[in-house]
Amino acid sequence: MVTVLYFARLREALGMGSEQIALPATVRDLEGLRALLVARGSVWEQELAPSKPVRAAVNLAMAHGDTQIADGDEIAFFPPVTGG
Amino acid sequence: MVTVLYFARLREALGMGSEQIALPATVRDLEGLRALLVARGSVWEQELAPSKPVRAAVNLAMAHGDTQIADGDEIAFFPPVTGG
Amino acid sequence: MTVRIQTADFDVSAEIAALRRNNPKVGAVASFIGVVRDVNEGGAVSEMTLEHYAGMTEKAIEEIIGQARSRWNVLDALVVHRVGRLKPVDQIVLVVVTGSHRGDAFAACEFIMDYLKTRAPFWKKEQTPAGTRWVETRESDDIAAERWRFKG
Amino acid sequence: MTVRIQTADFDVSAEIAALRRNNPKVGAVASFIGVVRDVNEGGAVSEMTLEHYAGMTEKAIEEIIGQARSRWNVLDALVVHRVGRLKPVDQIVLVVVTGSHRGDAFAACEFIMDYLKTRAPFWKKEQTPAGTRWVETRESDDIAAERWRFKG
Repeated sequence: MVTVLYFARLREALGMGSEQIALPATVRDLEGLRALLVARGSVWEQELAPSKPVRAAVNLAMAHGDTQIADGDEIAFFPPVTGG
Repeated sequence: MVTVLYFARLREALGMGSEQIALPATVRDLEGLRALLVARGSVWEQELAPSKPVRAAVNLAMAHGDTQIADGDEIAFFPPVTGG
Repeated sequence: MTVRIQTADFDVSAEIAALRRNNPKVGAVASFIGVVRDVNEGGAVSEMTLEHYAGMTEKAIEEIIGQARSRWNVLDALVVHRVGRLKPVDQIVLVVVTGSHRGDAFAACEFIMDYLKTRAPFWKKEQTPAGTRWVETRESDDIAAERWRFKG
Repeated sequence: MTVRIQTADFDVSAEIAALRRNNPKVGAVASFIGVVRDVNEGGAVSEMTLEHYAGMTEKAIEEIIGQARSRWNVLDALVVHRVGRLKPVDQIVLVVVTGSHRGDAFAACEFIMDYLKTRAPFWKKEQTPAGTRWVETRESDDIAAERWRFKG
């Protein structure tokens, strides 16, 4: 199981702030997880589409599509940051 | 007559903070005034020598050797500034 | 190095004094305060809400400060960032850098602020006459962020 | 624009508040404080005295701020510079610039400070274990000053 968090506009559009996901054996990196979520269709397909400027973090560190993920990880998806 | 002011190290070395000088007709710019002061010899010659990094202002504005001067002007000589 | 995320306002004089701790090696204190404006992208803003990713925020800012310290000769640095509801004229963020000389303090302060804008997980939602809207990243802020972009 | 030369200390928070005057166009406040260190050029400093050229100082700083305003998009600017006797850890100078955006505020603040170091008629005399000495201009501060150099 991994914990997946959603923030800001993404959290609102997806209607959830976090969820637990049991990773299929085929999903080994962020790119794979994103594809898994996109396969849910509707807002998931829309909000996490490759054309969207989505950022991600794994265990509190900014991550790339090829960043490896494993059971126990905390993964976050969010829009580009706008603080300061 | 012009008012001539000396600041900081220069004021201390020359032993005076200000003086009134009646400008000879031949003295028309800062360079001329400096030469007049250097002609006094001793510390004047030493402190206002061309090799010294002396700055000058005429009527509160930074000035060059060829800046014109005339009766009633306030002229200041001082070392490079070191504020802030 | 101090990093604080808080809903409460901050006092610049008190923060600077605490950071300086009367260290007589400090010759320069550069600081920056980000403030809520009443307009953004041409629209009126009456209020905004700042959301953040607790835990990652502190870590990201500590890394930003660490990078600044490795690049410039800095004595200490502080970042205070507010979250929650804010109104125009409210202070949002404070960055203070102390150093022996001003060039390093200025550069590190601006670097931290620039990187904070693109790397620290905060998101602004603005309330305008037309309703609420999430602030979009400005192109100018995002240039330095491209390398963390999640490749689609 | 505010320029003050004074013997008294200053409070950064109060100065910033007065400069901002709750103007909701202000999005960025960049500031710099110069502080007395206990060493300079490798020697211990126990006290310093700041001398200035009253009248010219204010004029020079107002010109410096005017130049900054013509180069960058600045809302307002403040310079407070102390004179008289100061000890290590004492504040010497404060520069604050407000703007809509941070880039302009940072640049104008650093510009004012750099030019103030080379153009505003202040002179520091330091008290050290070896006696008093007038501080010499640092080469790095003086590059921008060359054009006012009194040609010998």
